[in-house]
Amino acid sequence: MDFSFTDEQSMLRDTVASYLADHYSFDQRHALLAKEPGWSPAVWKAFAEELGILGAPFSEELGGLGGGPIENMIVMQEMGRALVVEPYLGTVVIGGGFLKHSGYAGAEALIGQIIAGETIFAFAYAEPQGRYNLADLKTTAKKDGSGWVLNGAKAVVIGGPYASHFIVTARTGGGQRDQDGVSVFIVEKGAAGVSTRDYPTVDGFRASEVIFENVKLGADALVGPEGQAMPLIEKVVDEAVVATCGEACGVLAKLHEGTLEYTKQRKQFGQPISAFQVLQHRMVDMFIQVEQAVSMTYMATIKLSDDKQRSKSAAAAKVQIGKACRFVGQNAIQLHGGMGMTDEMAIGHYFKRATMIESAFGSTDHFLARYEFLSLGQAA
Amino acid sequence: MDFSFTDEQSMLRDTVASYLADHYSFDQRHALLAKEPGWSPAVWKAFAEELGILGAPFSEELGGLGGGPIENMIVMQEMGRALVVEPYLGTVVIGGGFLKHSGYAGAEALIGQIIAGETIFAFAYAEPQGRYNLADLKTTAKKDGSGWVLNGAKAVVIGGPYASHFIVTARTGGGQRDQDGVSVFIVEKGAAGVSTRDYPTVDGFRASEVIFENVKLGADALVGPEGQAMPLIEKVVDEAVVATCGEACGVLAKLHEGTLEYTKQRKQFGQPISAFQVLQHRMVDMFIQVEQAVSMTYMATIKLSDDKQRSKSAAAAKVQIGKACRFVGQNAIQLHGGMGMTDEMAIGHYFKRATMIESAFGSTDHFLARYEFLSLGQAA
Amino acid sequence: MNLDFSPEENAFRQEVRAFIKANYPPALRAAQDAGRPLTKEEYLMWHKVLAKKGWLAPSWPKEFGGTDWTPTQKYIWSEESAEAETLPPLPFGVSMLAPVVYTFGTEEQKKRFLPGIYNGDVWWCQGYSEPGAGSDLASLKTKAERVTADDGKEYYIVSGQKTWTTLGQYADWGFFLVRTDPDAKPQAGISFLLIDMKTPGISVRPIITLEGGHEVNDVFLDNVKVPVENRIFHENQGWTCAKALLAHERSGIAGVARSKRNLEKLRSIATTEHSDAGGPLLSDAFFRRKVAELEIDLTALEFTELRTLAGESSGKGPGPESSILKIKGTEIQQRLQELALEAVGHYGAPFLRDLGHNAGIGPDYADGLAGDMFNGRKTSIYGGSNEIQRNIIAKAVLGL
Amino acid sequence: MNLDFSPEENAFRQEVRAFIKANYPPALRAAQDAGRPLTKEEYLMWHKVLAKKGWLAPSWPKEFGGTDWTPTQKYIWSEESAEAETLPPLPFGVSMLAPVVYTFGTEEQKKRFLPGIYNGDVWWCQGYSEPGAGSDLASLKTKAERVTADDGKEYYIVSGQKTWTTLGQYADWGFFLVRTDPDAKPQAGISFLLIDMKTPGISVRPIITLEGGHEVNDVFLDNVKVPVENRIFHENQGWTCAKALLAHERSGIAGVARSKRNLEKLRSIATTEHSDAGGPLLSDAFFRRKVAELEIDLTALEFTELRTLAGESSGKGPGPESSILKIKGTEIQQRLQELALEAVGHYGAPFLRDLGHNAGIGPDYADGLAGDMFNGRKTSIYGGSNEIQRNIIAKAVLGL
Repeated sequence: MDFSFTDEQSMLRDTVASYLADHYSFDQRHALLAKEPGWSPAVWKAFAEELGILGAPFSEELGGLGGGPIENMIVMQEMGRALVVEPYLGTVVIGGGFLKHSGYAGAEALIGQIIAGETIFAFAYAEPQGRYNLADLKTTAKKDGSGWVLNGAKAVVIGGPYASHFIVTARTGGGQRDQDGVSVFIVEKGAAGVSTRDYPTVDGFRASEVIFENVKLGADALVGPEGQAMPLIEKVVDEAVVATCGEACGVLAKLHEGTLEYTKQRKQFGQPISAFQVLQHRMVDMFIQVEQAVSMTYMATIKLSDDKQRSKSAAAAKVQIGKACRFVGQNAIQLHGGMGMTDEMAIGHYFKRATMIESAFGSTDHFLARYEFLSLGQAA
Repeated sequence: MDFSFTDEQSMLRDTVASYLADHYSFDQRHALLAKEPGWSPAVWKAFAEELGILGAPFSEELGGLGGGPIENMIVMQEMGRALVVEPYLGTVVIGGGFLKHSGYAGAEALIGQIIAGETIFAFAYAEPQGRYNLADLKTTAKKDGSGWVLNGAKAVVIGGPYASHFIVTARTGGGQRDQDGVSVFIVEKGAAGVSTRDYPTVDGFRASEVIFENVKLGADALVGPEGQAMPLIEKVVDEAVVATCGEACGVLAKLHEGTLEYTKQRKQFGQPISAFQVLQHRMVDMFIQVEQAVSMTYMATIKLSDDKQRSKSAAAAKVQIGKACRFVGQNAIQLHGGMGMTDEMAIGHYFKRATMIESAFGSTDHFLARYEFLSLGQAA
Repeated sequence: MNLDFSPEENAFRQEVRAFIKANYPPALRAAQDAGRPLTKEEYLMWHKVLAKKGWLAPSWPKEFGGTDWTPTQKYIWSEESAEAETLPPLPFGVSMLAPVVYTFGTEEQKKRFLPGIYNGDVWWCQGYSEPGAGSDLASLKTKAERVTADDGKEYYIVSGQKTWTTLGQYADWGFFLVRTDPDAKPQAGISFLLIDMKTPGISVRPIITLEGGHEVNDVFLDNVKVPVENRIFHENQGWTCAKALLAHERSGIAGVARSKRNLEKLRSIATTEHSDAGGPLLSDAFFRRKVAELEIDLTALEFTELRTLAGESSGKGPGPESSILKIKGTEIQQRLQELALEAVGHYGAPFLRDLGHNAGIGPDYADGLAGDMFNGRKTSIYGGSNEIQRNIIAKAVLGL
Repeated sequence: MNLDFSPEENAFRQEVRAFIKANYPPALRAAQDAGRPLTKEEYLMWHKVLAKKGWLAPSWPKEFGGTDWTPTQKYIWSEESAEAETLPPLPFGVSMLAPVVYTFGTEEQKKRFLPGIYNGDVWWCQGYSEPGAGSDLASLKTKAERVTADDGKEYYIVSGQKTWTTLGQYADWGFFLVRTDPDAKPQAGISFLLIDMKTPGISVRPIITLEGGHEVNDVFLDNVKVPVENRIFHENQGWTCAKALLAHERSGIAGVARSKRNLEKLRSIATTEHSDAGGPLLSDAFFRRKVAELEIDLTALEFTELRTLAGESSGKGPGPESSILKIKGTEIQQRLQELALEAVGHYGAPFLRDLGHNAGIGPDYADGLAGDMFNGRKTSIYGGSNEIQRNIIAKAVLGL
């Protein structure tokens, strides 16, 4: 057992942190989000070329840094600390994950393009009716010669406006909620029949409603096994969930640090409000939540490579993270008093991100149910 | 709308309170419980003859005080404040309730005996397998000429050792958990085939395991409609639940008052511990819980006479009381520190009673489920 | 003890319901349904109807326009208003300033200011909080020096900064707490001034809150000249007015009727939304349970408020016990907002303000729920944070 | 970063498991199964086996009998011990006093006292708390005056009262904090004395705790004569020893392995018990959820402890972060006790101590669960209440 980081991993963290400190301050981010396109292709380019982090979890043969889940966690943690909206999760973790785990013929080329910052993925999986059930799909892909015809609507595709490609889950068979009959496709955003409605999200990202209308796909659009892609999807989503937990660790740390700092400065009734025992204990409870969340994120990150424990650990970590996001986020605002309610202070923006992370890929209830199923078996 | 008590009601409260202050102090109770029979027939006699409170909820024609649920609440609240183990609940509220609501032919005579303190009831409803489901019954009563033969085992019959009669739920038809086929009987404790194993409970009461082995009952043992007694049982249990909420209000008030008093006296780090803000806020939260519990108890008491709202209100009140018992009880001990852990201080005894009330007639989960069913309909 | 309404009370309820139905302005209803910020005119539409009817200010003494209703009638009025989702009159004039004026003001001040409040002709805003003083209101620094001007009249020259001034961007007048004696103890040197917002030296700057809205403002005062007769009550004794106002601010804050209405909405959303298993979300065991627990909590709060009101009608004022209503009321409101956001799943994320309502992205009821939840965090902060409320109960009720 | 055990570590686990299986005293197992309070002899049975094997005190330095195990080996040891439900050696000598003796004692004191602790020949008890001083340990009043006796030797004459002395009724010796300088600041005038419990002037009185058990005691000292050479470390510097001991007391308190075992038991009970609907209680949606949430909480605590141990093995001692382990560890233990009591429904009520275990009243596993829950409330009080632990974190970790 060992919880230490290698020198390379520490260096990766320092590299990302120092770049973001210089190029992604709160004010720089604020300016970025205020104008179109609402994200920074320049920062993305720097991630690819200057920092090389878009290859963090890919093998060296593919041009990557030879890392894996731990490297994803390290990068995501820093993304969380700086509230980065650029699509590391969608592109490297999720897009990269599908390419790595599916045995996809074109994987090598596409991973090269990811690493170079040229291809950007967004994950179009959720549907308006489906809540957090990955298999609840009305989107269909029908065989058409050697290729496919795609029809359907995807909801709240995070990073849709930044993407060059969508990864799309669709039904090639089975009923609306069946595990069988689910397949995964790569669809170019520019393909005929693909339309999007773009909008900002409450936490500063951009997202799209995506409509597929008789979109013709080649045979090579299929990623993973036809109709049997649920295990693949679950694996990649587990990785995305744990990477999001990593991001949350960064967000939570900033919420806690920011609150400590503010309460030490802010004076009421002739003393810093950090002197009030009730607020001290609140901050201790926030601290405990942050520490527990970090512990669970480490655990789940390490267990991503253990196929037996992977899903259960990811669900447990997301539960812990979800609870921490709510408790730490809400109390950070409360302890900032009125100032926490203003757009001009960073703390509210961390709170908004924490709130959205709480429901990312599923609410705390969703992941509790998943954990129970995996740990205790089917309910009555 | 009106929340005030009548002069008679206030007098009833004062009478009970002042009697218990003189005859049921913590030390007197302690001595009482330490030796057989573990309760005081003399106190019971005084309730009947000196105070006349065993007739509180019965009409004046029957020799009672002409009160109802509010009078029960008032008496039970004082019972809670003094941790009285004598069976007002089992005898007056439950026994009396079955007699009042069933149209039972012998009701008048038995109510007279209750008021005189001569007949004491214990409610034998729970079974080892049945948890809190009132209809989950293996005990059977089979027709035998004009009478019945009773067989079965009842679990944790509170007040069993004090009782002269049991009120017994039994199946006269239907399957183990059916609503149909449930009947209620009055069984003399001394009847042939009735045996009991008596023991103390963790909160100072006495209870029995009761076994019925071919107990022959006359036709007049049946209370309420044959096989269709569930509505009657539910009505009486609703009344018992709300009366128990009343008792809890007394217990909770003492837990809160005792904690306030103790923390004002107890010094640590050179000041009374009541000066620490964290403990102050804890006591405020305890106070809020107590106030909310009292509000709900008033509400449910008033709504006992509204058959449409009765069960839902009783369930809601018990949920609130159950949560308050846990929060207030546990924190009372915590704020008493080591002293709260000792048998010689009263606070621990209130905590134990609060803990048992939390699960009386069903846990908080049980009453939440019942509330949901009544408020939101059947779950998926 | 009973909870029944008398036949007269039931008749009153019918009257109220019919009046609202017949007179609620359709333009205001449409604006509310569209979910966008209201205009100044819209804010006042219902206010003016109520003023004309004489039902604007049930709590005021009869002589100044109050309705002389019983506590039960007031309770019925607030229930029906919430049920019909009417827009409550802005509190700044009606609920906050007016009681100070009719309690502490001179006859002349009452005549001068109460009609404008009642009729909605004058929009008032509050100048209490300052950047340095949050819950510690008495530490305010805005100073007012008394001078005799060239016209021979006496004025206060007021300078300083106020903040969290709600809807101050529309205000005609404001009521301000200012320090008139810098050497006295914090609470002893404060006066209560009414200031015309058009006076030179006043500027109002928007504060954008975290959900992106503009409701609150900073107000800067730079040598603002205020006639002495605009002071309510004695010089240096404004804290007495401030305390009275704060107690009033707290007492309505339980918001039981509004929360009941929002609980209905939540149930309706959860009936439409699907659970992961595909059925209605309200059939999901855990979502049901959260709704049920909230409903029970709200019932407990309702009956605690009724007990408080009963105590009030029998002579006790809105005492420190009302802090319970503030604490539980805001906790329940916030919990409702959290659950509504939870209920809509993915569609909690879109921020559609710039696209307009009914943009067709997700269900209409989902739009703005995240913003409501973010914005709702303020309720446990303002009006004396919930931590301060606990301090008040500890001291005033528990004697700690 | 990895969580794998090496082949050597897995072999060690097998060795430990086999040793426990082969050597755990059957009489002790039977006594534990019967659920009654243990006798003095039973308390020491496993202790003596471990002492003979050399595994009694893994944390001690090798030279005094420690095992020199890695943190991972210690972790495996505690996992296997919990899994097999072995009775941990009494902490008073092994975990509390011994580190003070080998850290602060003279060579002679080490030789005199450590073997008796190790072999279990001397039963130690703790004389720290006093009736007036709970969490404020430093305010203790038991006084020790230094005198030269007729035999020409120096003694302390100790008078006062100690309380919460666990299992003091069996003790041969006790370690006591006493005030040797009444004029110094609270923490400065304290000394750490070892006292033979047979010395004239000592009396032990039982304290019955709320669940009805007798585990703790009052200890009265009336002019008790203690040789000066029984003092550990310098006069008036006993607080240094006390602090070291308290930190040690906290670090084992997470109790992860024991809680895992108790969680298994809870799952087993909930598989046997029925829900209201008749199926296994563990299939009830809400009971399942509570179990699942607890399991996740416990996993988080486990990995937080592992991170702390990792930090420790890389040089950092058991720091104030270990207060987290105390807080979360006790919360989880108490929650487990509550859930177990909940699980058994009506059969939580019987108090069967006087009828003996296996009385046939309710299922055996239900007997004593209420008592465990009542008694378990102490864990968030002793060893520095959880409120004090939060004070420690606030000050030492957060710099507040």
